Parts: sequence; C-alpha cells; structure tokens
Amino acid sequence: MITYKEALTAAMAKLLADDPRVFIYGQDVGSFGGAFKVTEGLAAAYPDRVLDAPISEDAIVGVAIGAAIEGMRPIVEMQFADFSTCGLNQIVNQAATLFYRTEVPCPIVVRLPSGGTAGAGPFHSQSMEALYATYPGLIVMTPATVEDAYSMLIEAVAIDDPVLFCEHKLLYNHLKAEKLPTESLPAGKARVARHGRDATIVSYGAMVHESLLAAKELVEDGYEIEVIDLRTVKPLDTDTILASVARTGRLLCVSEAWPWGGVAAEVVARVCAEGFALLDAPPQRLNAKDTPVPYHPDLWSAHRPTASAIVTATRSLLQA
Amino acid sequence: MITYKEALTAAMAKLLADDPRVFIYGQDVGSFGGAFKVTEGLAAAYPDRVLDAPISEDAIVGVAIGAAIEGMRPIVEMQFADFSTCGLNQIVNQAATLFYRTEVPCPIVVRLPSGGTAGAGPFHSQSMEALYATYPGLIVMTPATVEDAYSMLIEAVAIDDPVLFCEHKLLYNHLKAEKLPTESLPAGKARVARHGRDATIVSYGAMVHESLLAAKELVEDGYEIEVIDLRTVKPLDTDTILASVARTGRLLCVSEAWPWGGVAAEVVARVCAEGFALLDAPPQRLNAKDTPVPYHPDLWSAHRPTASAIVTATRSLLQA
Amino acid sequence: MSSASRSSGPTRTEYLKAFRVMLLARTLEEKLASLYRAGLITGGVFLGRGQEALSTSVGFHLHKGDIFAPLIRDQAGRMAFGDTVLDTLRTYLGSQLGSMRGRDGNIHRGRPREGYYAMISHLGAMIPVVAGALMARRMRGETGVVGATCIGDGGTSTGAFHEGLNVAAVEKLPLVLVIANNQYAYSTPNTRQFACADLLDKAAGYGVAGHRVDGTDLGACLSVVGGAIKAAREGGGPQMIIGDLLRLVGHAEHDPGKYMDEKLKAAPVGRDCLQVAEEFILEETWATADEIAAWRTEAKEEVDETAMKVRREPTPDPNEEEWCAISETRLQDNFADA
Amino acid sequence: MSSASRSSGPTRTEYLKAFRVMLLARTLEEKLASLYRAGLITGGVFLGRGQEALSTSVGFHLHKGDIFAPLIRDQAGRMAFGDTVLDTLRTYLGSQLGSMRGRDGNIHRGRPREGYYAMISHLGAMIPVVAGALMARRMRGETGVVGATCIGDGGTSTGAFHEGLNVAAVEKLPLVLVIANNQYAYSTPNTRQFACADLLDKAAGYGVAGHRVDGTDLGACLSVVGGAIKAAREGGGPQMIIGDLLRLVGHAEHDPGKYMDEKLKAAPVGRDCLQVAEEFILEETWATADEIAAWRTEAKEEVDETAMKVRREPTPDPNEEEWCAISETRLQDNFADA
Ligand SMILES: Cc1ncc(C[n+]2csc(CCOP(=O)(O)OP(=O)(O)O)c2C)c(N)n1
Ligand SMILES: Cc1ncc(C[n+]2csc(CCOP(=O)(O)OP(=O)(O)O)c2C)c(N)n1
Ligand SMILES: [Mg+2]
Ligand SMILES: [Mg+2]
Repeated sequence: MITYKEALTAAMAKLLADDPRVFIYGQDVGSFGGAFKVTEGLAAAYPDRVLDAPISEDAIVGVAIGAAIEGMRPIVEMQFADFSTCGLNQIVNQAATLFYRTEVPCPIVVRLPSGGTAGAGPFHSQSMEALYATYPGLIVMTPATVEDAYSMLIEAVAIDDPVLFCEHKLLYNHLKAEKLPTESLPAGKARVARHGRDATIVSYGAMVHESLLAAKELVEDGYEIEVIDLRTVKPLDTDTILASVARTGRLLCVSEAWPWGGVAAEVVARVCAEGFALLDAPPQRLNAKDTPVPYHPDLWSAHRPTASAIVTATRSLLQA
Repeated sequence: MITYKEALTAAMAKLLADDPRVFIYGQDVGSFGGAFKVTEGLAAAYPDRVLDAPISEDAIVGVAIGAAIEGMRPIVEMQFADFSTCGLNQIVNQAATLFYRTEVPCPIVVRLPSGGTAGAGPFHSQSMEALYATYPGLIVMTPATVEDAYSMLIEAVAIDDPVLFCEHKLLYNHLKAEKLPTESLPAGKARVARHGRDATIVSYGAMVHESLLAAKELVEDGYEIEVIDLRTVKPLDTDTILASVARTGRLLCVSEAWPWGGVAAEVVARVCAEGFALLDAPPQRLNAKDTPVPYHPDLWSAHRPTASAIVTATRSLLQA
Repeated sequence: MSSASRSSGPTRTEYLKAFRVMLLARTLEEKLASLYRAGLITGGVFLGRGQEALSTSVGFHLHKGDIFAPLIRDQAGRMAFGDTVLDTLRTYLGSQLGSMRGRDGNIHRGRPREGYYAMISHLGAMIPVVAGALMARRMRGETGVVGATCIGDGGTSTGAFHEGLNVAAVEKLPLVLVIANNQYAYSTPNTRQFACADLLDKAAGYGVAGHRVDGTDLGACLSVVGGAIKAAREGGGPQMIIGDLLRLVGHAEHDPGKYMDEKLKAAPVGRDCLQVAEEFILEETWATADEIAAWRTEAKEEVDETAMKVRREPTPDPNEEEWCAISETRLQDNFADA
Repeated sequence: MSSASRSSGPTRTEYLKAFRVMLLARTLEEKLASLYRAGLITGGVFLGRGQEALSTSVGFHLHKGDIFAPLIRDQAGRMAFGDTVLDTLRTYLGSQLGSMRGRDGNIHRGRPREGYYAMISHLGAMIPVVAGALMARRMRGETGVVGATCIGDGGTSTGAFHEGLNVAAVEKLPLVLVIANNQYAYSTPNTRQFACADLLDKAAGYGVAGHRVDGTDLGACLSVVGGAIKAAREGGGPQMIIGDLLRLVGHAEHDPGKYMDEKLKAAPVGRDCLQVAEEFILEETWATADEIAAWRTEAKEEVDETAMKVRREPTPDPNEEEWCAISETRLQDNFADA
C-alpha cells in the first residue's frame, strides 16, 4: 500500500532522477524532509537540488521564476498553502504574466499543502485554489487520489506554464492505494469518480471522498449519484460536467472553500450558460461557512461540508 | 459640477473634519495629494492625520489594523489596486480574521484605485474585488457614481469592519454630477440604474456606464433593458437582482474582471440557485479576456467589455 | 549598543518575581506537553522551553496600558504581562469560556482590548500592527507608551519584518522588537537563514538602537530588556534586542528535533535559563532549595487543578454558532447554500 | 567598503564609449518626452535624466551571458547592455514589432532569453528573480556569471527587496544590486522612507559587500560599479552599491516635481552627470567640443529617424489576438462568454 503523501514523494524522486533541471526549494524541505515529510529522503539523494529556503515566500517564488527562465524546472513547497499569500505577488504578477508579456514560458510548480484538518485553525487550513484560478496564466491542480497525486505532479513539472498544485493535507496519510499508476488522464480532464443517473455531484480534493461517501449512503434510498472529480480547476473540464448533467439533470457542486465565488460558482455559472436546458432542477452549491476556518474540531467539522451535509443537500436537490 | 474624484476628496475632507479618529495613510498622499490627487489639500488642513508612507504595502495595512484596534478609523490609499497584492496578507489574514477570532472589530478602509485605463498595462489596471470578496470578514464596495463615491466612502469609514473600497480610475475625472448627495442607499443594497422589462444587466464599477450605453443603444431595437448597479459585491444584494430577473426573465452579468470566478459567476450561481424558475433563457456572463490587461489601447479596448460588446451579448441573450 | 550591566541589574525581589513567572510558565508548558501526548490537545503545541528568561523580561517591564504582541515561544512573557494559567489551558483545550472561544487555539490567543494582541501565524505580521497601534496612541496624544513584540531568528527573513521595522523607525515609535535567536527556524539552522556576521548588524540598517543579551541569564535579560523598554518609553525610538539562546525542545511537540546540533546543546548558549536562574538564586542565597521546591509544587498544583477544571468546561457548540465573520451583522452576506 | 579610486579608473576609450551611451540615452529620452507631450505615447513615461552615469556603468561592465534586470530609470544601462533605440521606441509606441508586441509598454520591456529581464511594476520583485537565475546557472555548473539589478531608494522599503537580497546573501550569489539614491520616491523624500543614517548601513545587515559612489561622476561610477561586478564575478558574493544622485525630472512626465527641494538641486548631488562628464572630457582634452556636438547630432538623427520609421509600423490587431496567457494552448480554459 502507498499513501497519497508517499505518492508525492515518489513522484519527486522520479522527477529528480529523470530530469537534472528539476530542483526543490522550500522551508525545511532538505534533510528534514519538510513539515509533512513529503520531501523525506530526497535531499540525501540530491543534496544540490533539494534546498532549504529562508522564511521568505516572496523570494522563494521569485527564485523559482528566475530559475525557470534559465531553463530549470523548480518545485516550490509552501509549508502551508495559507502562507502562499506572502508569495502571491510573485505568483500572480510575475509568473502568471511572464509568457503573455515576453513569450518566455514559466514552468514552475508551487505545491500548496491545502485544506482543513482538525485543530489546524484559521491559518493552517485554507483552500486557495480559487484565488489562483482567477488569474490568467496559471494552471491549478487539485489531486484527489493517490494515483493523481503521483501522475499529476509529474505532469505539472512537464507543463511549460506555472502550476499551482493544491495537495490536500487530510489525504496525506489517510488515503492509500495498491500501487502507483502507469497511466492517467491528461491535465484538464475531469474524472467520473462514480457513475450514476439521478444527480451529479461535482467536487475536487478531499471533498471528492465526502461526496463518494454521501453517494454510497444515498444508494440505500435507491438513488444513483454520479460524482465528478474535477482534478484541475483551471482549466475546468466543462464538457465532462455537461455530459454528466445531461444524464442526470441535477447538479450539486461541493467545495471546501469559502462560499463567495470560487470553483462552485464557476461550475454552476458554466453549466447554466452552456447547459441550461439540461437542468431539471436549480443547480446548488455546498461550500464551507463564510468565516475563517475555526480551530476547535467540533466547529471545524460543522464549518466544512461533510458526507452527511452532502447527503442532506443532495436529498433536497433530488426532491426539487 | 463635481467629479467622481472630487467627491472622494470631499468625503475624506468631511470625515477628517467630523471625526478625529480618521486618518489617511499611503504613498504620496500627503502634501503631494496622491498619485491621482484624490487626497489633494487634505494634508495642508490636517498635517498630523494625512501621512506619507514608505513603499511597504504590507506594513501600511498592518499599521492601519493596529491603529484600528486602538480605536482609530484609518483610510489606506493603495497607489494602484494592483499593488495591494503586496499588502494582501495583512488584509485577508489579519484584518479579515480579527473580529471572528477576538471579538474586536477592525474598522479600516483600504482604497483601491481600480480598473483599466488606456496604456496602463498589466500592473496598473487590475480589478481585485473578487479576490477580496472571496474572504470571510471583508466588505467590498465598488462605487459607480459620483454620489456613491461620496456617500459610500463616508459609510465605509462608519462601518466597524474592514472595507475594500474599489474606486474606478476611469471615472475619476470623466464622471461628473451636479452636486454631492444628501441621502443614499445603505451599503449592501444594489441600485436599479435603469428600469426595463426585456432583460437584466447586472454590473458594477465602470461597467455600469458601458451597460447603460448599451441599454440606450438597444432602445432603437425596441428593447427596454434593466441595468443594476451592485454597489457592493460583498455582501451581494441577491434580492434586488432576483426581483429584476423576475420582471425580465433574462440575465447578463457584466464585469471588467477576469472570467474565472468572480462577481459574474457568483451572481449567476445565486440567481440559478434561488431564481431558477424566473429565467426564460440561459443566464450569461461577459467578462474581460483571460489574459493580463494589455498595454496597447487597441488591445485594451478589446480585452475589456465595452458598450458594443454588451449590445452584442444582450442581443443574443434576447434571442435565446 | 548597550550590554548587560550588573549595576543596573534587578533587585532580589524583582529577580525572584520573574523567576516564579518562569517557573509557572515552564510547569504549565510541561502540562501542555503531557496533555498533547495524551491526545487531549488537538493541533500544534509549540513550547518556549529555554526562552523563559528573555520572554519573561519583556512582559515584566511592560506597564498596564502598554502593548504586547508575543509570538510562538512567549508563554512566560505572556504570563508576565498578565495572561493566566486558566486562559492558556482554556485556549489549548478549546474551552468555550476561553478568550478565543474555540475559534482559534494554542498560541494564537490574546485580548487586544487589553493591549495583549493575538498573533496570526504569518511571521512578521505583528510588527507593523504594533507600529500602527503606537501611531494611534501618539495621534491621541498619549505619551510614555511602549509596544513590544517578539520574533525568532527565522522571522527576520520575512518581508513583513523588514517593512514593519522600517515603518517603526521612520515614525520613531516606542517599539521594542525582541529577537529570540534560538539558532533554528523549525529545522533550518541560521546558516541557511541569513548571512550577516551578527543579527545585531541589522539594527544600523534600520536606524534603530541595538542591544544584545545572553538569553540564558535572567539577570542580564531583565537589565537589557528593561533598559531597552525604558529607552523606548523615554523617546529613544525603536529598540532591537538580540537574545542568544537555544530552543531546548523540538519545533513543536510532534518534532523530536533530531537535527539539532549536539555541540550547541553543550555550549553556553544551550544552558537552561531556568536552571541557571535557580543556581544563581541559591548562590546569592536569595532563596533556599526548599523554598524553590515549594514554589514548584505550588505551580504544579495550580496548573493541575486548573487543567482538571477546564477539562470539565463546555466546548463550543456548532449549532449555536452564527457563522458570522463581521461585527455589522446587517452586512452579513446570505448564501442560499444547499 | 570600497570607494571611487581614480587609479582603477576607466581609460579614455572606455570613458568616451560610456559617455556616448549616456548621450544616446538622454537624447532618446528627450524624444520620448516630446512624443508624450504630443500625445503619441499612451501611458507613463519615466525618465532616467541625471542617472545615466550610474546606469550606464552597470550595463557597460556586464558581459554577454550575464543577467540584467533594470528598473524604472535605466534607459542608459539598458542600452549599454544591448537594448536599442529601435526596440525602445517600438515598445513606447506600441509597435507590433517590438519585443513586447504592444502587450506591455515603456519600461516594462526586456528579452529574458538574452538575459535582459522585463521588470514588473511591483518594486523589489526582480531581485529574487535574478537570484533564482543565478542559482540556476550555478546548478548548471556555469561560473563567472553575474546578475545585476537596479532599484531606487524607495524600493529598499519593500519586503521583496529584503527577502530577495537576503536569499542572495544566504546563497552567496554573484548578484550586484545597484541602488540609485535619487533622494525621492515619487514625491516622498528619503526622510519619510527610511531612518538609517546611511543606506550603505544596510549592507552589513545582510552580510553583503557595500560600495558607495558619487552618481554624478561617470568615472567614479565606472570604477566602483566595475569593481563590484568584478568582485561578484570572482566569487565575492552579493555586492550592494549606493549611488548618490538626484532625479532631474519629475517622477514621470505628467509630474512637474514641484515638491523637489531647491537646495538639493543646487547641491553637488544635483549635478547633471552628462554635463559633468562632458566637462571632464573637455578638461582632459579626450575630445573637442565639436566632436561632442557631432556625436549629439548623430544621436539625434538616429533617434528621429527611428521614431519616424516606428510610427509607420503596424500596431497590434485585437482581432488577430488569440487571448491566451499560457504557452500550452491545449490547457487553455474555454469561457462560453456571452
Ligand atoms: C510567513 C510564514 N511562513 C512560514 C511559516 C511556518 N512556520 C511557523 S514557525 C516557523 C519557524 C520559525 O522560526 P523562528 O522565526 O526562528 O522562530 P522559532 O520557531 O525558532 O521560535 C515556520 C517556518 C509561518 N508561520 N509564516
Ligand atoms: C510595491 C509597489 N508599490 C508601489 C508602487 C508605485 N510606484 C512606482 S514608482 C514609485 C516610486 C519609486 O521610488 P524609488 O524606488 O526611489 O525609485 P525612483 O522612482 O526614485 O527611481 C512608486 C511608489 C510600485 N511600483 N510597487
Ligand atoms: Mg528560531
Ligand atoms: Mg528614488
């Protein structure tokens, strides 16, 4: 068995081995192996390409951009996605604009340990995919499976444009698979995680698993719910979503992020503009609550969508 | 006649005169009067409360937050909205979380000279309202008229929570009114800028005026288009939008921001979730193109929605 | 650049008062560690072991009405400034009755209304906030106020540190910045964090006064920090203090800190400031071993009893949450969430 | 800390070569100003008048294969590094044939593939980028490379400046940071920007070499900047240069700069480096007044003819734009925009 976290480590080990242009830069990623041990063992094997950085997110991203211009393939690890706000300017104004302005691509990958975990609180729990997806010039990935953690990270490094890689902290150790994948869907393609006919739940990251649990529970009521894992939120695979809604006629979009704007709104807006006639009921969204992510585990599990909340939302969608 | 810019200056003059807790902090806002001369004359009258800041957006916002905790009512001027990315962390992680975490409110106003103008290019043209609206704990205002520039800025300072005040650079000198308002709608309420029956255009900021021009042009085809000026994008006045769509059955949301997510997606998602049955046609969005804002005036005017683009979009919406 | 001078050193009463705060903080943190190991605290537990002398000295010299924005390893300084065993445990255990009401936890606590600011995680971010608070006090005509904030060696690399300290210097504010140079930022040694010969060299670059102190020596810390706070209070502008010491624990309780250099642990910088202070007290015969043992027991009892009590307190009820992040409820946005 | 030493000063040939770059840059910028006044340039026009000696010296000492990230007032340095009158005018006039193809304008231009980086507006942001480029070169085993970047007095207040320079120092990179201390940041005087007695005091705080030079003296600039670049190239780590001078124009062409202190204009720091250089050349009889006049005419002719030509060039056609911000077109998102 291999975990989501181990898949990320394996992907980086392969990347470092196969491509001398690849290097890893971030706080404590060296001999310590990173706050979540995702880079464990890599510095020992590649001491000159796995480098500890100072507590300087802006400079860390700037360094990656400069190295990318010179032909390298940097992988930046933010200690937590939440701290990327301090490197945001370099990501959205330097990396994201470089190709459009100069025709020189900017192949950097910024790994964002994302999402909530019990007791992590307001500053170690954020989901920032929407923030980055809003900006032109960025690719935003949100792997939800062990297989995607591995293959999408490898693909992210191959992509010539800046990739924000939103890996979910909750999945690091809990999520396991038999083995690493030998093939995978290309970036930009969503995956039907579960086939159904009564309603479509569009989701990504850790919420895919909450949605699958909800779908399973709804089988007892005789419902077959289709669950779509977006995999990348920018670009968004509208076709796969529309095809599903064409089958089910009902849409619920589930996201761990805050309710204003974001992935859920974008998905609903696209389906309504391009697939209005396919809808048999008003499309619905289920997001986190509109407050900072609370520290206490009881508050946290009420703040984020859970399987049971998704079940309730889907039931009312099915009755609509 | 008083301009949009003069209305902002008048509002700050009144605020400084009426309330000793008010002070202004930002680059070149002192004797120079700011890059756009919005604070002109204020430092002469209130030398101790109109202060030039170093080129330190993070510290500028941090200073405002600390002063607000101590009971002041700081108004921060960012030289351009685009540079607020360097102060974003203090805005979204310090100001936006303070009340939820500590029960101490954070009454700061951050003025963001926003939006595109000819030749301003990728880093002096951005619309950042969606970025901030995504975060819990922030109020985001987008005044589109001379009257709102004045009354909303005064209200923003009165509000006990952090307000991002997105004033549009294109309106500074072009937009004029007879006189300053004596009354106004409260924050959080949208305004019906033009009454109509055939379709609803929801817009904000400079796009309100492009939408009104489009509506005028469509009169020649015998169409009566309703135009809604959101005024604040967080919170969003869903009721006023739904009431309009109930009358017209058709919705086009026009925004100067980038197409992924943002205000247009949020408006469409809300109308579809809460007013699905009111819609006679698929709701549509019109945003800027998904690239950085280009420098050349010809590219720029094709990048942003203009009256003629809105006319085309509305025509196809009416035919749908 | 001043340095610890015994002359202006603390009196017996002051020293013992500070020592007992250190002792209480140490005792409380040992309790936090065991509660964490017992699975009773969720989330990170970051301890200030080895930094109590420096941290205590900050809270010790601040007055009521001053501003204090502590950071990760300031349990001792927090208590010297007025924080309690009760509120500390309530915050770590997520009691509804704590100052953060379960909304935030552990070191992310404070009571801004009382000048005790609640840190956010982003390092360096509290410096400009304290600067702004001091500008507000000045605009209001208040004098004699001091604002103190702490940070680590690693935090000096943040843009927020730079911008915040520079603003304080430009405005010549009574801001005291205490840098606990504990040799590591998580696993990162200073050699990977900065290249200046001496962190103190940064002071001149900002035009602020610089002080150095042996962070393992309570007497020196009380003198130097006290002197810096006095200088700030009297209009000397921002004061930067470098306290040299060693983090005597891992970064947090999940981290055994295997990467730490044994040589540093054996060096003078690796001394345990609490033990050093205890030996000093006995040497000076300011107290007997029995008295100190009694204080230790007293501290342990207060901590244990409070923990017992707090564990019985209500935790936040999600069903009673209004889920509103703003104070002006009329402006709350309404999401017709499914 | 080195200072201009005539000994290691430039030869006649070097001096005259640099002078002619300054002359061409000045002539070109005067043209830009008149095109702006004539309404033929849209957007900001930021001139480097008075900073040509310092700026030229940077580009002058860089080799092919080095990296240069100029900033706002480096028209002269850009040209010394290889930028042309043609591409400058194309960018300002928004020609489709310019390096930025009308997508960006004025000073926001470069050719990264040639080591000539295109600045973004956010001050300080280019420093870590150059640091990263130098780390890449080192990982590739390249030696003898230098990366130079410029910034103003005001830019030193940014967090990006601090983080970028610190990283360069930690990695001991061959980065040369040239600070044009032109006394103002837009309208803001240095007294409101920083409080250090001397900007050079910042060098020690980062552990980098510091150099000071009279920015109005071309000979001194060539020596000091040349020395710093040489030191970086030979493994001396980051070099910080403070060039003292005065911005001889408003912040941009829309700004008359009324706020500027007359005393500064009258002081030595307010000298026009081009005039100073011209007088020096005549004094040394390195060239006659007629020769200089001829160079000026030559420069003016090149500039005028090029402007004429560029004004006839095609500007970008929005209908031919693919509106794609990424290089992997297969990953372009599709918006069914109304
Ligand atoms: C801007 C930012 N980046 C990263 C982190 C994650 N982080 C938390 S503590 C820490 C190490 C801090 O080291 P130092 O400042 O020396 O303080 P110490 O832990 O040694 O007391 C890091 C990297 C953070 N809190 N803020
Ligand atoms: C982060 C950031 N904030 C604000 C600005 C707006 N701005 C452009 S130039 C300038 C003044 C720069 O002063 P200085 O660094 O001294 O350079 P100089 O113009 O004097 O050459 C400012 C504030 C910016 N470009 N970047
Ligand atoms: Mg440390
Ligand atoms: Mg300057």
